[in-house]
Order: sequence, then structure tokens, then C-alpha cells
Amino acid sequence: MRELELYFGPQHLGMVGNFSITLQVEGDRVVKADANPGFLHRGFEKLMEQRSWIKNFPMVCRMNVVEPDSMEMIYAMGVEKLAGIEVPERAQFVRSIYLELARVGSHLFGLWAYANMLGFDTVAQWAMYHRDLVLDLFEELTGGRVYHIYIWPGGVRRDFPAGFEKRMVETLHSIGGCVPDYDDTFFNNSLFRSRASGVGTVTREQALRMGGSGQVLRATGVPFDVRKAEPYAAYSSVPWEVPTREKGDAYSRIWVVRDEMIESVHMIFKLLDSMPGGSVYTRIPNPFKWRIPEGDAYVRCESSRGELGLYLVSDGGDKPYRAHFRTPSYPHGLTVLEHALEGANISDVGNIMISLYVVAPEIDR
Amino acid sequence: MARPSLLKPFRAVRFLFRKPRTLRYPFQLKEPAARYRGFHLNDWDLCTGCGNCADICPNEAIEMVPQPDLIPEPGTKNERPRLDYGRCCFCGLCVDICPPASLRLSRDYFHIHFDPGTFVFTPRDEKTDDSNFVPDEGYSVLKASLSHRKRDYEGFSSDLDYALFDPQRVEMPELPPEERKKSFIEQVLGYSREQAVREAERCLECRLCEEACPAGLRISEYVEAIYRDEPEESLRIILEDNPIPSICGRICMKHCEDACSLRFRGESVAIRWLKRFAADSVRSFRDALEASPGEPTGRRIAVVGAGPSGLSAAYFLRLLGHGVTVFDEREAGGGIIRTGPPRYRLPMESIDRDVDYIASLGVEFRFNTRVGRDIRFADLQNDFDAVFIGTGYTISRSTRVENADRCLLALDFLERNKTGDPVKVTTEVIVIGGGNVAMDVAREALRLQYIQHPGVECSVKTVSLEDWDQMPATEEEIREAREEGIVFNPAWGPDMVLLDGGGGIIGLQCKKVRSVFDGEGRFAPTFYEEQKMVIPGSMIIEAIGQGADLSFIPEELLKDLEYTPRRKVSVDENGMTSIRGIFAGGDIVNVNMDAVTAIRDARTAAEGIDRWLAGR
Amino acid sequence: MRDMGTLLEQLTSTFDGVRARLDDDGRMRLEAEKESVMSLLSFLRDSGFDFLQMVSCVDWIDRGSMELVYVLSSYPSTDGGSGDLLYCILKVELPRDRARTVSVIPLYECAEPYEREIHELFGVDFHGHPRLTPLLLEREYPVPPFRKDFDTRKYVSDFFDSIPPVEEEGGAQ
Amino acid sequence: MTKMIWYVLSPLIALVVGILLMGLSRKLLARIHWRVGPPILQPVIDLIRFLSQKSASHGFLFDSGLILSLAGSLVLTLFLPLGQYTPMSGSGGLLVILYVMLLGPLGIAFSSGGAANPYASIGISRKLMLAMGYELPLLLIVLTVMTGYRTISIVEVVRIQQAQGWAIATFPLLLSALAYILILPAILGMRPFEVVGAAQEISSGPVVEFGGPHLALSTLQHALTTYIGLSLFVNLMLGGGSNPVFFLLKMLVVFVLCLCVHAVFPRFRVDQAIRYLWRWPALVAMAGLVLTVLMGG
Repeated sequence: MRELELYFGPQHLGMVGNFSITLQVEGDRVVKADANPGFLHRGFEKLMEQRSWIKNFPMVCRMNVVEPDSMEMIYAMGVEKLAGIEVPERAQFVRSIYLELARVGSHLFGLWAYANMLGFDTVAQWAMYHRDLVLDLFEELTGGRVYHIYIWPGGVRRDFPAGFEKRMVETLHSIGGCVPDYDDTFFNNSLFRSRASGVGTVTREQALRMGGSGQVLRATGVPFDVRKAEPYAAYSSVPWEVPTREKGDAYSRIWVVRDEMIESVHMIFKLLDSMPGGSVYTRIPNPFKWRIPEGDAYVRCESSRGELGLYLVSDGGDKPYRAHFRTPSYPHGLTVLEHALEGANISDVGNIMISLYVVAPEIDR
Repeated sequence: MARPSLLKPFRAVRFLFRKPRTLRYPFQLKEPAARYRGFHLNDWDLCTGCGNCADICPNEAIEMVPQPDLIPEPGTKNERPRLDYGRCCFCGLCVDICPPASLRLSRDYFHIHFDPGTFVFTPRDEKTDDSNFVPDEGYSVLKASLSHRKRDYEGFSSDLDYALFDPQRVEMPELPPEERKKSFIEQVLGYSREQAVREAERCLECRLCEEACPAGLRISEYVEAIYRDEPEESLRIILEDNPIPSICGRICMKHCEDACSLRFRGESVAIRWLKRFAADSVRSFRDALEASPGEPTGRRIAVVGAGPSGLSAAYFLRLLGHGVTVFDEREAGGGIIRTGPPRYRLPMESIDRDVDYIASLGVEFRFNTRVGRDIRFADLQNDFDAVFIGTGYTISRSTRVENADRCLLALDFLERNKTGDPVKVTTEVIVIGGGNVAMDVAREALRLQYIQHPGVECSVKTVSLEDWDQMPATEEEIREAREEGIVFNPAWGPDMVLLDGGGGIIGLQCKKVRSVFDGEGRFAPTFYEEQKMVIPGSMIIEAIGQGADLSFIPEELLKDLEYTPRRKVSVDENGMTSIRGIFAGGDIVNVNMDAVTAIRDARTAAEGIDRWLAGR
Repeated sequence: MRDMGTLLEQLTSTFDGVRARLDDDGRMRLEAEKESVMSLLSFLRDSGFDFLQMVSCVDWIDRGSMELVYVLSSYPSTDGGSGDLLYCILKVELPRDRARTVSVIPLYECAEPYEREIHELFGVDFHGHPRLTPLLLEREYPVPPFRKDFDTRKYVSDFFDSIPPVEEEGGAQ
Repeated sequence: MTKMIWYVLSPLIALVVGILLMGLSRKLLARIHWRVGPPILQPVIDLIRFLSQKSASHGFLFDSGLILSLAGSLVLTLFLPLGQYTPMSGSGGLLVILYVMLLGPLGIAFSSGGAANPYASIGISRKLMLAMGYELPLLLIVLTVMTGYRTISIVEVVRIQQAQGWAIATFPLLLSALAYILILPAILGMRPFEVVGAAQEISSGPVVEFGGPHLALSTLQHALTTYIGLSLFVNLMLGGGSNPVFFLLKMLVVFVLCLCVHAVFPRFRVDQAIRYLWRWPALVAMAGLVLTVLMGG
């Protein structure tokens, strides 16, 4: 059969964000896939070198639309490590709760994308609605719905407003009450299984070799989670589990995502129960005069898609000398995806890509 | 993971019969959260135009735009922030840095307009702008825009606990009242290097202070130098505009701190103490600065009076290369600064450091030389190319009530205490006056009581026409005086000094003040004549004001001297009086009557003299 | 479970010119010559550093060098053990004007896009890399754009100001 | 005279009903999605908007294909009984319907082929493959009905059912009805067989190049397809209608049932769809045919 070159994206309804894959197609089968990022390259890392430490903080979150919060976290962690800032304990708890909330929101967004990709708009709309409930919580906590700009070096920007805990618990319960609906209609739908099972399989050995993390790796049975491996914020303060699945296909990954959401909600409840009092912010130096001692650091946290890292270098000045983000979608969307697409059906290209939860803006940065 | 099923998914169909959860926008609106970060609100009455918001904006969305209908004053500029909503990312850093908390974000976020120019907007709030805000009843989301907004719709606002600046100043180590009132040891101990760096770090570099400083010191630059831990550099910057940093670092009236943008919700940057730190931490000014006078011009100028204005005039003239001779009747430099401020506020060594530095630049001092007595004023006019008069206010005024001649006068009292021959005080002292001089007098009297009458119950009381809210002394002085145990009697006017048979003072009879100023704000006290009170006391010191003594100027010249309506010597833009070649500055010229304004006058005059000489 | 201390000793004794120390956060810091990168990395991988988190690059323009930074750690074992918690940052300096080194893809497959990006943004050549084609950018740049001597503002004004403004359809009324 | 009126009325009703069903589907789906949803007349609003917009044409084939498709569908409505009214009730019957039914997809295929967009081509190839999938069982079903009622006239089929009970309630034909229900979503292009217009996979496939009036025509065509698919089912299996109102009510019920399926399933991959269509519906339809032949013998 004749080989065809097919461009999947960047202007494509099945893509989350502008990302393109050049496919060599033989009939229905993908022979070779070439990931082609860059459509969202805004040069953030270069821009960061030209902005003072505090001015970078509202900007880093824009690297990732889906889950800006872990971007704020990783930047704050990097700066705190270089500048030697201690964060109050309550702030650590607030951060953890906030990040888990963000994880739930992000996974719901991912669920939307995935269900929508399969033409399952009922579940997609449900997930979007529930994500909106989470965004309502963020709005109340931070004043913003999508870009919260909340975690800053030294702690968080504001403490919980009065009664926030109660409303958060109520919202999470109301979302949790719909888990049976999701299960019946989506996760345990046999048509859905026939669409996702065995698709885009990444074996454990491949995932390890290609720098996989997050659910890509956990769906192959490796319980790797930065929150466990190198605990930050308040993750070592409460017990929780790392959900895994064995098969490594799209179906396993989406189940890992589902279990993670539930685990996150439980974790929020546990964190709320053991939350200490006190302040949530250590005042940082005057932003116009702030200089950070010379040094470099690699910090990492677990975003909703896998390991998010930041290599931050200071030359002792008032701006970062170099910042380089290790975003989880980078290996997933460039190395793992190319591999997983080989031999796949054309109809499954979007299916596979979204099941790997590739978020284009964080690849391009 | 349950068994996948084909039938269970149909359970979702039941939602066909449930109430939908979305809102029918725009007929149903969702109320934004209390902290919502929407469009800006700016209280123009509070906004100082400091521009911190523009400096911190990561997107350069804020521009400070001059507003022609606002009048700049010390502490406020006539600029207000203008937002470019095409750039704004609604991060709210501008809110967190805003020192007076005038800038806030509202919960409005709709702007629909055909003209992209309307995206650039100078925000105000409903308090200062009536046209763009409508009450709830009149509000329609269909008209929502930057010029059609809800009233009382404040969202994300500033919280001092999370502000980006530090509202608390680094506490200045001081002697406690119990200890300091027993001696004349300097009360303020001064910052350590580490404390100074921390305090300097608080400065937001908005430069409101520089516009408020009469002498125009480059404050944020020298504060920044202290932050960088370079006190020599800091001192160098100070000395470009202020030749007496050790003195000003202690007794400056600090107009700058009153203008500091941090003053609204916190404490101003301790600019005066930082100047003091810079001056004190440099051992030898000369060595550290390597300053030298300008190219010699061959001109000679006489300066009458070695007070702040005289010293400054001499310094600036010397830097311009002129030969300068300073005449003063006292045995050392400093003028009123030398004799007035108590030692616990301004030790002699600090004065000498500044005077010595000026002398080291080649200024000739002729002390113990009173013009008009030891040297004729005409000689000055003949021997020198120009004369600068900076004699200040040297005569204490008296209340002239009955038996007032039995009272002491403030300046004499202060001078005697400072220059070595302390006045013998009694155990009950009454000070008349509510100004800073009265505070100095009262607090010195208190200290003398402790030294001269150890172990004896003593008292110092003040009487002032002004009530608490009008008292001219600084709050700081009043607070410290009260801490030390001085008793205040505000809103009482002296009526007569009561004497015993032997002519000794036994008290002061006072009458209740009705008002101090008349309708036009002029000093014209009125009293409730029937309400009287007697304050017992055996010594009374009058500290109600000072006046100038220009008697050294010959009659025929003096009659040509012109005055302003406020009885000040009138000078032109060169600092020259109505008499050719005679320049003036300091307390006899300005109404502020403080050292830093004297420096400004001196600088004006020095530059004026330079121009005038060059043009001759 | 490996002891970082013994590993450190092993490293310094096996490889010449490797400077190694332990950071206060437990990360091992290694600095090596570019010639020994391959052997060093393969030794590290065999010692448990099986996870290459990222390859980064810093342009030290004042020193005249490009610094390649390899960040390594290890995956936990599949039985749910806490992992060996091994971290390592390996730095290799290259001369800025002749920034060339060898690709580490044979050891770590995920290095491929990182090296491609560094080639594009910093102008570092990786010998043995299968496709050093542009990854993120679309046009040629006079200087690799993430180098410190690339002036973004100047580039923007030079490049975009030269594009004539587009007349909007029906806009000019 | 009345007969003449139905020549105009039939296609008109088909169009209006088709469009209203589209509107209804959006509303009902929205409810399952927990949304308020657009008004039922939204498709009409859309049509007016499409017609007022400009669109680019890709040449003669592109335009004429659409018109051919629409015309074919309109003609088809004349052959379908609407209650007791059938404008073209003459001979030919089901065979003609089966032939004319091909015109719709064919026209769209011409038009999309003219557009030369790879996604349109993929969409068309999917459409043809899907048609291949459901045409086989459909042929078997129609054959069974013709055998069972011993006529090729659809009017006759309806008349017999009105007299003897619905096909779905009589034994061997029940199997055919069952098979028909299984392929109905495929004929209507609904999930799980929404492979042709899969927005997220191939950018809505055949309609990707349509805009403005073209899109309006293709929307109308889609509305007619829905009407025809439902009408055929109701006429063949549910006994048609004694008057147009009953007939339309039956259609509505069937449509809502299809919508429920549409709402709760993802779409198949094309190969999965074909495999499914050729397996279960084809087997059941075949069984129905065999039994009908044996019993009717």
C-alpha cells in the first residue's frame, strides 16, 4: 500500500493545545510518527532571565493551562531552596490541599479531553462541570479561576477565607457522589473498554527507558510518585496510597487517573483534619531589592501528569540566571508518544495522545 | 474495577428528567467570589502616585500618567496609574505592593467595547469618581464595561499580613525612659550595620521622599547604598546635597519620613537614622570621600553665622571654588544647633565632625567674632565680594505677663546647660510652651532635677495654649516627654506669675483657652476669662518662640531691608536680599525654621552668589 | 540500597578529573570533563541512576563556557519500595565557541529531545544524535536564541518592525 | 387535488420535522449533560445565519454534489408514506427507495471529493465503509419484509401492518426489526457509529470544507437523512401511522431511544463498527430472512 504523510494538528479539534504530529500512514496504520512541537513556544525560560524573582511568579503558571498550580509550586520551591526561605507549616498544608485540589481539577480536565476525544460528550460535559466546581473553589480561595497565582515564595498569598474548608468538603462530596455515575457510564462501559483497552500500550520496560513518570509509569505497575519518593509540602504528614495498574495501555492509564482523583480527595480530607494553625507566609525581602545568593538547584514535584522539575540557577543577581523546566509532557509527548503511535490505527492517534495526557504548552514552554 | 457492562451506561439517561445545572447567562449571573481579581479600583484621595504598582507590574501594563488637575504636594505626586488591560494579567502584585492600599481589584470583569482604545484605562473608585459606577438597581450586564461598573464591588484587596513590603521598621535601640531621664547620655543608640541594611531594604525606591526633602537629597540612592552595605558611598551621595549629615542624622525634622509611601499603613523608612548610620559609620569623612574644593576663583565671601545655613553656604561656596570666611560669636561652629538641642539628642562630637569636615575643605572660621561688635559690617562689605547672612533666630520671646521678668528664657536655659554651666533648677519647674523647644527645655529640666536633687520628689509641668491636637511639637517629642514623666497642661494660657512675699515664684496662674487661632488661621488666642487655675511651681521657663536679631546691620542698611508678610527677610531667586551683595538664608528667611530647609536656602544662595559674581 | 558515600569514593577513584561532593540536600554533585561523560554516565546508570530527568544547559558567557547539566535519579523498585533516593547532578563544561560533545541517547533514550532542544537553543552539537533538526522554533537565528548574547528586544524590533502592517478588510473606513 | 398538495407538503414536513428533531436532540442531550442547552429552534437560527454568510466554493462538483444529495433526499421523501399519505405510491416501492437512498451519500461524496481535503476524503471513505456495513443487514431486512408481506410496495406493507399488527410484533419479522434497531444508529449517523462526522478525529469529516450556504444545505440534507432513516423504520416495522400525527409520534419515540444510545456510548473505531455491523445485525437479519422464508414458504 502507498504511504501517506498526514498532519495531525496543530489546528485540530482532537488536540488539547496546539501540537502537531506528522504521521507516516499506510492505509489505516501509522508507520512512523514525528512529534512536532513549538506552536506554543513563548520562550518563557528566556523571559524569566529578564524579570526579577517576584515578577516571574505570575508568569510561570502560564506555562501550563491545565494545571498552573504545580508550576507555581515548583518555582516557589526552587526560589525557596536557593534563597533558603523557610515556609511555615500551615502554608505547607495549604499548599498540599491546594495542589491536590488542582490535581482533581486537572484530572477532570483530562477526563473531559479523553471522553471528548472518544466522542463521549456526556461524560466530557460532566467532568467539565465538576471541574468548574473546583474552579469555583479556586476562585474563592485565590481570586482567579484558571491562573490562580497563589503559591509564592515564602508561602501562599492568602489564608483560607472563613468557611472555606466547609465549602470545599461539600463540593468534594458532591463530586464524589457522582463517582458511581462516572463508573457506570464511562469507566465500566464495555464500549469504552473496547475502545481503550490494548491501545497505546507502553510496557514497563519502555516507560522506564524513556523517562516516563506519572500515570504513564504507574499504569505499568511502578508505584513511582515524587510525593512519596521525595516528599515536599505536607505530603509526608498523612498516609496515602499510590494507585497503580498493570497493563500499561490507555485503559489502565485512565483508571489510574480515576483512582488518583479519589485518593487526592481523601488526602485533602486527611490534610484538613491534621492542619496546624499559624501563619501561611514568611515575608520575602523587598521585591525591588531582592537578590538571591549564587547557586543552582534541581527541585521536583508531582504534577497531575508526572514529575515536574525545575533546574534554577542564580548568579547572585536580582533575576534568575537560568531556569529550565522538566515538564512531564516533554518525555511523554516527544519520546513515549512517538513510540506508542508506531503501528497504531489512525483513529487512535488522538486517543493515545490524550491518554498519555500530553499538554502541549508545557512541552513548548 | 467492576465488570464492564452494556446496560449500566443507560443509567445516565435519568438525567433527562433532572434539573439542569448550568446557568442561563446573562439572565442568571454568578456572583464572583469575594476575593475576585477583576478590574482595578483606585482611591485617588489615598493614592500618592508613588508608582510602586508600575514598577512591580510583570507585564509593564501600568503607566504613571500625570493628572493636570491634581496638585503635587510633599508625599503625593500628581501622577496616577493607568492600566493597559491588553497587557494586564490580573495577578494582583500591584495590590500587594500598594503602600496606602488605594489600589484594589474589583469583582467586575466585563468589558465590551468596539474601540480598543478603551482598554487603556485610568482606574478610580466610586468614592472619587461618580460617573462610571452605578448602583445595583441601575446596573445591567448588557452594558457592562470599564465605564459601567457596579458600586461597592470590591474584590481582591490588600492585606498587611501578605503585603510585599515590610510595614514595621527595624526598631531603633534606645535608652528606656527610666534610664535616659537620669543623664544627658544620647538617647538613641544608632543602628548596627546589620540593622541598617535591614532597614534600608524596606525602601521601595518610589522617591516621594526626595520631592518632599527641602534640600532635595537623593534619598533612595543613599539608602540603596546602605542596603548594598556601602556606607562610604552612601555618605558621598548625602554630602553632595547636605554638608552636615551627622547633625541632620539626629535632629532633622525629616520631612522625607512624613512623605514616605510606607507611612499610611506602617512606619516610614527610618531615613534619618539611616543618614545617621552613614555618617557615624565612616570614621574620617575626608579620607573616605577624598573630596576637594573646586578650582579657586579668587573670590571671597563672608558668611555671618556658623549655624546650619552658614555652614552649608560656606560648604557649597567652597565647593564652587570661592574663598569663604565664616564669622560667629561663639567659640565653635554649629550656631543654634550647638546651643539649642540638648546633648541627649545631639552630642557635641557630632557637630564637631561636620564642622571639622567643612573646615578641612579650606573654609576659614573666625569664632568669637561678633559682627557689629568685633568687626564692622561695613568692613565685610568692603573686604568681601559678597556677604551671606545666616544668623537665625537667637532671641527668646517672653509672654510678658505680670511678673514675667522673673522667668527664665528658653534659649539662655538651653545654652547654659549645653555649654557647661548648668542652671540650678528647683524641684518644681513649669515650662510655658508647646513646641519642640519647650520639650527640650522641659526634658533638660527634668534631667537637671535628677542630677541636682537626687532622691527628691520633683516635677516638670508644661503649659501650652494649644490643645493636644494642635501642639506644634512633634508627636515623638511629646511621647518621649510623657514617657519620662513630664506633666502636660494643654489649652491653658499663662495669666500671671504668682510671687511670694520675698519675690520668689510660687506658681503660675492660667486661664482656659477658648481658641488659639482666629477665623483666618492667624495667631490670636482668646480665653474663658473666668476659668482660672494655679499651677504651683518655683521656677518658670518661657519657651514660646524665638526672634531674629539683625542689630549688627547698620541702621542705614537695615531700613532698606525688605520683609515678607510673615516677617521674614525677603530674598530673590538667587537668595539675595533687597540689599545688593547681601544674601541670606536659614530661619530668618524660611518659615520651616529647621536645619534641612536652611541647607536648601544656603544652596540657593551659594549658587546665586556664584551666578551673581560671574555676572558682575 | 546503595551508600552515596562509597559511591562517591568509587567514582573519584575510578575516574580521573572528576570532582564530586555531596550537597546538603543529599544530591551528589559531579563535575567532569566532556571526554569522560559516556563512561561516567554508563557507570552511574549501572550503579542505579536509571532515570535521566533532564539535560539542561547554562550559558556562562563571562566564563566563556557552556555548561551541560545532567540531572539523574533512580526509579523505585516495582514492589513499592521507597526507592534508593539517589540524586545526582553532573555538570560538563564545554568551550562556548566550540560547543561539541557526544550524544548520550545510547544510554538514556529520553535525552533525545533535550539534546535536540539544546542544539537548537544553545547551539551545542551532539555527535551521534539521529536528528538535530529544529524542535521548537521555525526560523533561523543569527545567534542561538537562548545564549546570553541574544538580545530578545533587539531581535523583536528588528524582525517584527520590518513586517508591514496588515490592512484589515473593511477596517479603513 | 389533495394528492397534489402532498407532493409539496411531504418534503416540507420532512424538512421541518428533521430540523426540529435536530433541535430536540441538542436539547435532550444537553439535559443528559446537565446543561440547559440551546432552544429547540437553534438549528433554524443556525440555518439563517449560515445562509447569510459567504462561503467559498471548490468548483462545479462541490456545488452540484450537494444539490444532488439534497434533491435525492427530497425525492425520497415522496416515496415514504406519511401516515396515510404517500405522494408517489405507484409501483417500484421499496426497490426504488433503496436505490434513491444511495443518492444522498453519493452527492455528499462528490461534493467532498471536489473539496480535496484529506479529512473530507477520510470522512467519505468512512461513510462508504459504514454504508457498506449497514447496507448488508438493511438489504436482508428489506428482503425479509418483502418476502414476509409478499409485496415490494411500501404502501402495501404499511396497509398490511395496519390490518394485521406491526411487523415488530409478528414472529419471524421480529428478528428483522431487532436487526434494524441494531443498525438504526448507523443509518442515522449516531453514536456508537458517529464515525463519519467525528469532530475530534477527522474534524467533522465530509463537512469540513462547507461554510455558509453550503453548510446550510448540508445541514438540511442531514435533517432529511434523519427523517428518512426514522420514517423507513417506522413504516417497515412499526406499522406506519393511521394519520401523520401518529406517524410522527412514533418517529419521535424511536428518535429519543436512539438519542439515549447516542448519549451513553463512545464512538467505535471504523473497523470495530464494520465488524460489529457485519456480525450481530447481519446474523439476526439473516436468521429472520431464513425463518420467514421457511415459515412463509
